[in-house]
Amino acid sequence: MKKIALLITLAVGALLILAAEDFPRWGDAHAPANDYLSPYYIEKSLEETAVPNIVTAVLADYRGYDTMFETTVIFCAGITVLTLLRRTQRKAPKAVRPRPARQGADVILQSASRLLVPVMQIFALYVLALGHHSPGGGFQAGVILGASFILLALSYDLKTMLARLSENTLLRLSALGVIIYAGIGALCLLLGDNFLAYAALKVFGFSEVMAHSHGILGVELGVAVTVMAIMFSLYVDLASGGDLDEGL
Amino acid sequence: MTAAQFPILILIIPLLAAFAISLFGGRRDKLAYGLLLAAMSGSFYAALQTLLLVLETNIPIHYRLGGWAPPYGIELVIDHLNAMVLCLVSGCALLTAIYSLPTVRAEIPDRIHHYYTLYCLLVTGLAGMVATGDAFNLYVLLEISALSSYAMLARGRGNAYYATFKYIIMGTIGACFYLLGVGYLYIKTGTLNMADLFRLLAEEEMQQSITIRIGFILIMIGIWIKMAFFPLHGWLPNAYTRASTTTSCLIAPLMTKVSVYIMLRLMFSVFSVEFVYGVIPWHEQIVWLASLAIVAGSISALAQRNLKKMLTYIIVAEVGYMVGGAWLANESGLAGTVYHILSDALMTLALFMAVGAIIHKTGKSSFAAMEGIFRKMPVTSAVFVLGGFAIIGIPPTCGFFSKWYLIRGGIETGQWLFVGALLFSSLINAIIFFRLIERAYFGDLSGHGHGPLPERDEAPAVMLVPMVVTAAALVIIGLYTSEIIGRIVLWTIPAGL
Amino acid sequence: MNWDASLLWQFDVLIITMVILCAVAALTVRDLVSCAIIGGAYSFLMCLLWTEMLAVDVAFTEAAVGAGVSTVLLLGTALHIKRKSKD
Amino acid sequence: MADFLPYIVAKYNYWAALVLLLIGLYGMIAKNNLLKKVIAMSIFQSAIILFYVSMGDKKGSTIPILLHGHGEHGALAIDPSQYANPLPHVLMLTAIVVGVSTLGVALAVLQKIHRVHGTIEEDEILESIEE
Amino acid sequence: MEQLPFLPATPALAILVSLLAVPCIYLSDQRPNLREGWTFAAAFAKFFLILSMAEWILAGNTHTYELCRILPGVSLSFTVDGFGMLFALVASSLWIVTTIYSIGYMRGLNEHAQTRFFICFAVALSATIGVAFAGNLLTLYIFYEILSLSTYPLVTHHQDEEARSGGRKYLTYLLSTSIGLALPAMLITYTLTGSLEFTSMGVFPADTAKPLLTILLLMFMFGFAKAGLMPLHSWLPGAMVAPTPVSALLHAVAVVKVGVFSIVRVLTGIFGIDLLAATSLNTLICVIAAFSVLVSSLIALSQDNLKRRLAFSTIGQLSYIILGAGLASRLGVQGSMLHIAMHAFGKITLFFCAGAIFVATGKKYISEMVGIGRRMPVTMFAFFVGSLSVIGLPPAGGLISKWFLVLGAMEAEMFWVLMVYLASSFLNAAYFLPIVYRAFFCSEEEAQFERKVAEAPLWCVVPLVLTAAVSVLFFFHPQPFFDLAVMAVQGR
Repeated sequence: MKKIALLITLAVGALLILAAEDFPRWGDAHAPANDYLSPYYIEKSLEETAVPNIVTAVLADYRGYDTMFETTVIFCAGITVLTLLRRTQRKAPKAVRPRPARQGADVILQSASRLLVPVMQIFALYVLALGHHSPGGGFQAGVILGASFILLALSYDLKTMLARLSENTLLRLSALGVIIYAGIGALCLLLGDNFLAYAALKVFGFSEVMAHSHGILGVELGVAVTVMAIMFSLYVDLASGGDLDEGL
Repeated sequence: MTAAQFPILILIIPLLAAFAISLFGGRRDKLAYGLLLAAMSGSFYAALQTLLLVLETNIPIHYRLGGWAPPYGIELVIDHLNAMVLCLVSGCALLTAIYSLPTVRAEIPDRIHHYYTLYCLLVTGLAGMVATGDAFNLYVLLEISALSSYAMLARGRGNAYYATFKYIIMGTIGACFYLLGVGYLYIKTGTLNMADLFRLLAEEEMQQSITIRIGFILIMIGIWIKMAFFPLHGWLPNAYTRASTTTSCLIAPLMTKVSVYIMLRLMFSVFSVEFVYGVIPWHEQIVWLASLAIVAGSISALAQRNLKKMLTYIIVAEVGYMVGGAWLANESGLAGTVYHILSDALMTLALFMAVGAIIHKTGKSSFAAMEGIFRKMPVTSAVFVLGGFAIIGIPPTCGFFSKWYLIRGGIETGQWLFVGALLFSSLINAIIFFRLIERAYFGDLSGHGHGPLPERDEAPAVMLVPMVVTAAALVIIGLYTSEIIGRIVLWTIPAGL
Repeated sequence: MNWDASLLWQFDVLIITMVILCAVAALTVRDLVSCAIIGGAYSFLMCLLWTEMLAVDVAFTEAAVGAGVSTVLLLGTALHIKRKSKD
Repeated sequence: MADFLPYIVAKYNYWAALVLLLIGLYGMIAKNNLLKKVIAMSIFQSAIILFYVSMGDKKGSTIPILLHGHGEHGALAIDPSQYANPLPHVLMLTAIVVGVSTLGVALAVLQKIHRVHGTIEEDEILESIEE
Repeated sequence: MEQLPFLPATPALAILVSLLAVPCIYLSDQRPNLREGWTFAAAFAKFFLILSMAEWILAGNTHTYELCRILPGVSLSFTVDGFGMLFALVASSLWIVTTIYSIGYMRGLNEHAQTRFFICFAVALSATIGVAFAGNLLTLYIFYEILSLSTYPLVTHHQDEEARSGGRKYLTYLLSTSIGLALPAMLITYTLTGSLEFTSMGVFPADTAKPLLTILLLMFMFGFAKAGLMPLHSWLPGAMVAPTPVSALLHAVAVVKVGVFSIVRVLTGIFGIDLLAATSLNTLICVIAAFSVLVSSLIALSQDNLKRRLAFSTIGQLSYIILGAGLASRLGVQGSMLHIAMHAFGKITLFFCAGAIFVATGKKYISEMVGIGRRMPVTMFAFFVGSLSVIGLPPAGGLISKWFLVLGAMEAEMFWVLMVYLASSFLNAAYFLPIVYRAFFCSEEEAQFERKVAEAPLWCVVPLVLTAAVSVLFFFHPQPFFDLAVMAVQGR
């Protein structure tokens, strides 16, 4: 097996080394990759969507269709992990070592996380809201929000956390996020334009450019909600082996 | 909304239904089932309308997502080929959805609504892959369909996890190779839109570029892994065999066929005929490999004693048919491949449905389940027989006509090995199916010849209706071959072939 | 924020070397929990590399996902199964 | 050799991606421990991401966020060569997400395997299947 | 253009009519009389539809009807010409007789699954007429395959171990040859010439390479294994496990005749007699067929099971037909076409007799049939007439066709073929006449039958008398068939 693997790897390696011969110069601003589509985005995105962060503009508007499915992938992963792991009849007893009870044992950790979590969450909202102007956006915000819940679940325990944010709520939130995204797309459809054509949102009284900008914000919000819910849900399922009894 | 919106509706309806099912389906299974049916019917209707539109105008439909003009935005491009495949995907999904009710209840212990959610997502992914005109978007949708199929396969009967894990590893390698290949194309051309790529790659400099060639090879290897082309097929049989009935009915006919479609799409809409057959000098060797795939798949199928596993090896052989046909580099071969996408999907669907019904009723999946089935389940066995005839290639089922074109293609280019492999696999299939039909017809002969006859115990009507529709489609499509070839398939033959 | 090739060239090579070392280590260390942690380090270094290549959004995401959530997920799984690996 | 060295040096990003990719590929095929396979899968994916990201890099440019982008219309003339190519970044954001999703699913399946077979070593699993 | 005296779609209708009967038969599963009524209705409807075209065809016309284009360039089309009409007439008239007989046989033995039996019979007949009227090779192939499959349940009707092995052999031979040889041969032909239509000139250009033609010829001849050419014959004795009406149908009408019909069609319509004669490929055909004729006759001598003896006799007679076509002379081809009809009536009589004996006495072996003529005189007399026809002695129709075959051999100046015909006729006589002799002329002690054994039921006896009578009738009035055969050779 190992020899075959080595052979395959070497073959692929040789193929890829061959491919490099023909590459454009590295870091060349006028390589085809940099010279064909991207100037358009760089020049026009601010003008057309009022979003200075070009990545955000391309992500959520020019290639918003991709991003919708990216969010769907996340949703799909969440559902998959949940449907695979949770609440199934277990044949053998759980193979983990019993861990000592945690109550009262980690005051420092809990206090620190109490301080940290609000900061994280506010930062996440900042990242979301300022995704138009600075690095970040819905996805990053969602991950940070999810991480803040993970932190809580780590420092307290899983049950305490789940009492506040139950699995059903998580699921609903995750579906809700994608529905926000796809719903904005479908709204444009219903308003008579193409799917995800935010320009149609100008019926709400925005200029066309701002309609794009607000549309982007809307879908980023959707992304954030889904990502947050699924990231936490992934943690919950994987760390507890699907039993939701204890985390790490 | 006007008729122009139909292409996106094919995708959006199942997508939204997936979320709706995950939100509301948990209360009652019936509701989830109802939503699923509604979504699949809607999607199928939209696909049908799109097909009619394409047939009416004979011009590809371009749908700009977000209103952005390609290549800056993403577009859906629906021409004859993918209009047909879209109809096939949504049609098969609808039939399987109707069929699913009894088996899902029996095989999926809990969280049926999540299962149906994944079902919708898988259909979205498949339809999206077929409809898209953007190379990177294809990757994203490939991953959606892959992820949802991992989940559906893992929720199989018994121990499907290890098989699924292997599939995850192989699937990821395949998808990543594809992504890497697209990266090579991007680095040389700077675009991701397929039509744009086609335009740019037609230039002389690009034709000579080694990067582009290696990008092409990587993409092909990636897609071949996904479609389980010999010798990259190792993951498929175990994963599909252990899947639950509905899962295999949905995935087995569609997954490989959509991959074949993608191969054709990339070969002729991103690269060009001159590039694929001229610049890459290996099309003969690939046909040999395909012949090998056919022979190996058929022989492995012959060796099986489990109904579903046997069918999965037949799929491996059928993939060889299609890859071989596409690489024969002539019109007949390519027409045969396109037509075979249609007919093979339907015949695999019919067979998997029939076998699923038999397993559902008898509880066995070995060949012993077939004993006396003719008397017990006459309709199911009739569907099985028809499906078998189609696989063997007996006229007037559609399987005969696709084979007709493939063999003709082989003869025209003098690829006798391929012709021989096709005929060989027909014969092997005949042996496989008549062995089963014999069991079904004679029952258990080892005991007392005419013992008490088994009671009639047919599958419920929800399962029978889609089965019969599929089986009828096999013959109807066979009889309308000329129509289909003339109005759809010949339009898909790229210029210059 | 101009890109200064003369300064960052060595820096680049340093990070790349460490990334590759981390990748090899993550696959060779026998303790699975260590693997997960090394995986986190790998992600973090990768994220540095990308920042340095001006892909701030990607780096941000990788920092949150790769170094954060992925590591936790790997860790969570590693703790649920036998920690020692045969290879 | 004189030509060869600059050739290597000039594309060191690509070589790094290549090496990581091969490490990942080898690990995915050859490693016996399934968790190792999963980690290798992550490495494999991030190598491709590295490849994409590095091709969007331009000498002497800055991050793809417009500096004066506060007004309705950025009236100032924008020079595309000043900013890094945003398109690979967008694509790779998606790829990262796909990667973490695949990771999650793979880990879930892996936990299931461990539950059923009691091990995640491939050879032991194969043995237990054959039994 | 003269007004057609029948609907243009009549050939298609004639094929469809028995298919339409299938659902009716299925639905009247519980009421045997109604069920058999449907079969009769379909049989008569089919016969009269075909008959309605006969006059037009006899007047020297042919009729083509295109049902649909099934592939671009190839359509599902039907052509009625002399040869097809001859075969269709034989098949459809014998279906009526066989139906009468099978009612007697099946009810007499109280067989199971009679509904399935009649359904498959109807489908098989549709396919047979489809082959007869096929306007091109693809249409012919399609119906040929349908016939193979629809007769499988008939062959394995008893559903026991023996039936299974017989059925297995049956399908293995028929499917493997048709898929493995005939289909590629057809495709190669299509690729080379772009046409699959039957024309008397053949479709191959004159400069086609001879080795290629030889290979194609062999592929076609052995591809249509229904014709039972040695060495691909052994499915036929194996298929004798079927109920007798099925054997009768297989041998006289549906299966084997479809095989030789297909071969003769290909020889005359795809290769063309002239091409065969010009390339002297016909000698090859003659050698293969002659070998079959002699060997099968010798084997038949050694068979004790009556139906198996008949089966080997059939193999020999089929090769006569191919031999006739292989002579590549007009008279020879006429003779072989006539022989399809003559042998059909003669052989079906023999099978009916074998079945009648089985129904009445339960005997299968010739050695057990000593003295049976005294108990079943009508049956055995019919058997005698049938034997005469197959041997080629007056006053039975077989003489006429053999006469033409012999003339054909002389026309083609292939005298060794003449010897083959003569030798095999002696062999035929040697394996048939002793049965008849021992059935009538034996001492009282040798007779193995009680007095109470009597004729089979009327349903069985009437058909066999009918077919025997027709055999004799053909001796005196061969004209219609003769005309059809002449037209088949000349009119095209």
